[in-house]
Amino acid sequence: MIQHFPVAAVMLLFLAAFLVEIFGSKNAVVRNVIALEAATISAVLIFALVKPILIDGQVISYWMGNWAPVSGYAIGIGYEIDALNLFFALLVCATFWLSCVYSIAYMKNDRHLGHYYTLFLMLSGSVLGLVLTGDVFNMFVMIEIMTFASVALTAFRNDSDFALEAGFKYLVIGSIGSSMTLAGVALLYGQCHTLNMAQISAILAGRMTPTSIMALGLIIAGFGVKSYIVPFHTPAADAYTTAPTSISMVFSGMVNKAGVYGMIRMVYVVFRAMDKSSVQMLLVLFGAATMFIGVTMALTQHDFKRLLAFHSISQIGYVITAIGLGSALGLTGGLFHAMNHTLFKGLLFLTAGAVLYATGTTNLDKVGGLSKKMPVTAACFLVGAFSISGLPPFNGFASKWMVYQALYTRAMESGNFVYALVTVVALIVSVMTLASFIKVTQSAFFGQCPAELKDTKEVPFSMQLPMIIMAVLCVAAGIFYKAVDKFLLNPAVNASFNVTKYVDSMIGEGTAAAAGLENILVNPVEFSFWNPLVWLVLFVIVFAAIALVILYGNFARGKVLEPDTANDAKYATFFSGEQEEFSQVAGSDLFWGFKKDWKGYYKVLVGLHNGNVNDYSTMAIIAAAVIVLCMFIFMR
Amino acid sequence: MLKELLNKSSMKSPWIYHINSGSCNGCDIELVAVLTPRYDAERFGFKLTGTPRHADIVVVSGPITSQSKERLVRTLAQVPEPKCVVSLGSCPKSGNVFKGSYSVEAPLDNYVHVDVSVAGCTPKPEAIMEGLYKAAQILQEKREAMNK
Amino acid sequence: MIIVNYIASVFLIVLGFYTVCMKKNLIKVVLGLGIVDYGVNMLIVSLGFNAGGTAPIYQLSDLLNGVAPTFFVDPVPQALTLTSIVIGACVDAMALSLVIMIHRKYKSVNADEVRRLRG
Amino acid sequence: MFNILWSLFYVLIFPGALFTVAVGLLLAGIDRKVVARMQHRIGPPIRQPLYDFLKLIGKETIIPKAANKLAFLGAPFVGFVSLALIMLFIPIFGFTAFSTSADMIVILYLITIPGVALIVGGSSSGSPYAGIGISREMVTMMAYELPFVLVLLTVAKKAGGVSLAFSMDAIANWQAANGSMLFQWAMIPAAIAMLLVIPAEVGTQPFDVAEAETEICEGPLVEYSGAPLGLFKLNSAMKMFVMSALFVSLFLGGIRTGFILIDAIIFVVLCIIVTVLCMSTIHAISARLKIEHLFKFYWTFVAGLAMASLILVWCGL
Repeated sequence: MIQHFPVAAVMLLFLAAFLVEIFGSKNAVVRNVIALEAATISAVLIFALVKPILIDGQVISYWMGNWAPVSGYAIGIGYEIDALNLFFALLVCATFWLSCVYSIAYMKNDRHLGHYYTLFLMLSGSVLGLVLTGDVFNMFVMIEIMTFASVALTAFRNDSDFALEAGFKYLVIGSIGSSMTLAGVALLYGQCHTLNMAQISAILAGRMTPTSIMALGLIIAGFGVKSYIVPFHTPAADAYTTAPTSISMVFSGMVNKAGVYGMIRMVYVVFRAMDKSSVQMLLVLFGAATMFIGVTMALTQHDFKRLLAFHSISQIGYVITAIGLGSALGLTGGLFHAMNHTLFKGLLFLTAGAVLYATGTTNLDKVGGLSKKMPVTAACFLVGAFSISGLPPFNGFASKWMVYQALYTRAMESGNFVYALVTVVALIVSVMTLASFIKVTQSAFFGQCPAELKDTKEVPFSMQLPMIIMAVLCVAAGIFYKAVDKFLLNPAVNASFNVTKYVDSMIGEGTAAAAGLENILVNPVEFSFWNPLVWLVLFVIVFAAIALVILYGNFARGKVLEPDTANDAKYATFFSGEQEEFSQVAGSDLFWGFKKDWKGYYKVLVGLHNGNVNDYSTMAIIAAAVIVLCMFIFMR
Repeated sequence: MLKELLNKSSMKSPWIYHINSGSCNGCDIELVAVLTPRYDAERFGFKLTGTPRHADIVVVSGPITSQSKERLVRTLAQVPEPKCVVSLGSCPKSGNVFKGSYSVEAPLDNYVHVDVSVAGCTPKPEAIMEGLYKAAQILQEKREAMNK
Repeated sequence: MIIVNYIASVFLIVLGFYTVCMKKNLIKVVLGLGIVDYGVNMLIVSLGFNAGGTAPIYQLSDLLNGVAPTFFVDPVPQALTLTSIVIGACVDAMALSLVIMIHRKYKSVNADEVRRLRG
Repeated sequence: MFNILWSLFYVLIFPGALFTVAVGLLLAGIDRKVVARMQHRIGPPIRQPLYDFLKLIGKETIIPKAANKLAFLGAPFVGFVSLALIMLFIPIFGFTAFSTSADMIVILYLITIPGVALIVGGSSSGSPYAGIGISREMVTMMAYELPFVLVLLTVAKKAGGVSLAFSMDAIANWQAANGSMLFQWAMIPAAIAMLLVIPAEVGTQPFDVAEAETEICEGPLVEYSGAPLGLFKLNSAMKMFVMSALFVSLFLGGIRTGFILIDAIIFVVLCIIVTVLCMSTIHAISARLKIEHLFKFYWTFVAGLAMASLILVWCGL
């Protein structure tokens, strides 16, 4: 029974996609019910797999149409779910469910919502299929559906010229990536005469040929495009900005996680190339470039969503760096950061969406003082911002710590100075991330409220709910990091290092042993930097201090809402004695000193992001060529 | 006990905010002289702050020109309690040589309660020191009154 | 000789990439993407082709019992190619429709003019 | 239960909140006194920062209309808590309250929090002066973070436990075995860099662009009054102690008498020396920098020093 769950979850989403188009294009209630039901049921189906796979350690394999392997050769399309798949599937499910809830209120003023939900469900289904499948070509098909749906959703608000332009760029770069993946898959088939990942893994174990090296290079490039590492990131920034925010959240929460998943699955499981120092160095360098360029571009943005888009790119840099290290700690950190990225970046996109919904703009120079109008959104935003900057009680801290620890341990072990420099970059990027979120905090949520936003209202509850859920998850993942590591990360890490079980349950007992695949048991990461007790005591201190202040501080806050005190100069902002007036330090004015010192760098960088689709494609193709060449030169 | 400590320390650390309401700069220079090594008001804890929100003692110099009057009153309102107002030099007290001018609205007492007046054109730094010290004592009295 | 296929497919891929990178006209960019697709498809078909092989139409049991001749053209790549052609066609249609919409908004299909999102 | 009581003791009294506050106020007082003496003044009594704090507690707290009340009042507490926590991770020679394998990262991030608290608090007050102030504060933070990180990595590499790369305890043990870090000549540039990082982190004179009282009315603190302001002042005093303590345990460790009390006294004396050396002296002899000069200074000169040390250490020196 349970082995039908994964495929049912995928099928259900695709089925619902068509049902929405048939029945729901006119009626909003039917549409919402179908979409939400499908999302919920398929999420429940996936969550039902948690016990057998993550806790009992089973691997579920499923053959489409019962085309089981014949004499050790896989001939059908197989779905295979181990802890690694399921980890990503859970992220995907959580993301599309929350996004679906959020969409209902957020999108209700748009037209053609039938198409929206169709595409949304297709996107969800394809990403879910991508992470659950055990077949390389099926993976490619899912990537294509994903790209197709993403492009259509990016250009969904097609009355905006930006959306169309972003959709087109996304399509071009995305297709280049898909073509590379397809070429890689083709070469892999030519080498192994099978498309099943487990079998390819068994065949390729320890026997890399030039063809498979080429295939690995192409596939890394292909998934690099899907996870938007620099220099493939250019369309991502545009697409995240212009897509409806519920979709931006899906993009950063699951579409680029699909790329990360593909990268891990291919490098760790299928090719088992994670112990090759050239692959490690390549991924780490690309990751470092991604995080640095992403964050420095984000610092100059003055559009809320575009800023978040560049941060999304930057955080994926951390993930790629961490998984590129090929060590257990690195992969744990990478997976944890991927999960945290889904949580906090989804949360931040939702708050951006809430700001857009409430004020009609995401331009940071035009908003301000929203924290008094939208307290829930502001609180959620702060949680997300602190999480992404890695401040201690939140989840970003634990995962970033693992990334640094893995990087610097590797640097000390291998004596390679490059890794030490990457550690420095990672630490600096963290503070720059904080800086750009401070910019948003100051210019959107704090500061002064412009006159035209005086009537701003908090968003409806169905939009608040996903934000609150994600904020709570952010804090919980930071506090109960040990449970997360034990029940989610460690099984996934074990699954990606130990493929015997994966291969055996797919192809048949003994295949792995015959191919010479071995198991290395990975122990849970030993955390010792955190003692929840300390925090408990600290809260006591805080309350004691607050009590002290309340007792002796003589708080004298007038009731500012009353008319006579509203004009009381005592509670007005200090303007060197002038009458209070609107004066907001807007987003683009912040960090002037920094930008002045970095003028030359920004000139080059902004020049590279020139918006020309030809230049973007050239960058992408050159990078792909570099990846393939590096593979060839250094893998031998 | 803590209350006594608070009362005592309000005298020991009076922070000054200085408002120039059209002064000729003579008094301003003398006020700065008070903080220089020769007179060193910091040994009593005096410190110049940049914003009225931090201030305990507001030092007003100049004859209150009509342009600055509104700003002066608004800034004085923004100082948290307990606070002391010190008028520095003869100008804020009487208008001095500017008295009778169409643009001078001199006595500061018309707008706000002045606790200490330091007379002179310009007052000597020693006089300013004494005035500020008296203001600090008044500050402590006000602080004690706040508890009742 | 079958190597001609591989040379041709690589040539098509390179040509497609060249078109995507160098041609300013968005429609030509879309054509370039198509050409890349065809190149990759040709690569896949060539992988499964065995010169002189027969058509792969057998029962599984025949194959296992050794009744059927074992030298045949691999059917899987052909299936893959079909799938990939269909997907490619969809993507091209989508891209062209986007170009049409872009032309309406921007009054141009020149890549140098369709770049309002940058920096 | 016993464990909890010990934790409580660590957090509340030694080396947590109370100890940090006491030594922080002491250091701040000494700093003011030394600066005054250097300028040939008599200067305030050493207990002056305590008076300032108590006075501010006794004053009225005004919350401006434009401010977000929760963030405005909560920010200084958050900063206080994180500063009280940092001392738990810094070894006082042989003694660490919570010995862990990742102290450095924890310390690095916890030291960021008071700055963030200042920024969030200032930002929430809605004043444009605060807006400019937080911008400068953030740029300062980015400026000193690079040399700071480089120094930490240098020390971590020198002390060299591979699996305990970021452990402060490992560094303390290494110094106990091999003598203070400062006596390794390859570490001297890093030590100088660290001495220059401290004033920017604390925000004393040449690097106090964020709180420039004469040009932007105390920057982020412009709207603060009363108890929250007092807490912010207390935070900056505590930061003084925490940063100099970090310097002492990174570079001047290795002294172990076996008695925690004597250790602590020596530790505090060393902290005073560091404070006088890197904060009071520089404060007394220099004028405020401009923000872009500050950034350039840290990313070229100071980071260069730290990088030189890192490369030397990486070469095995």
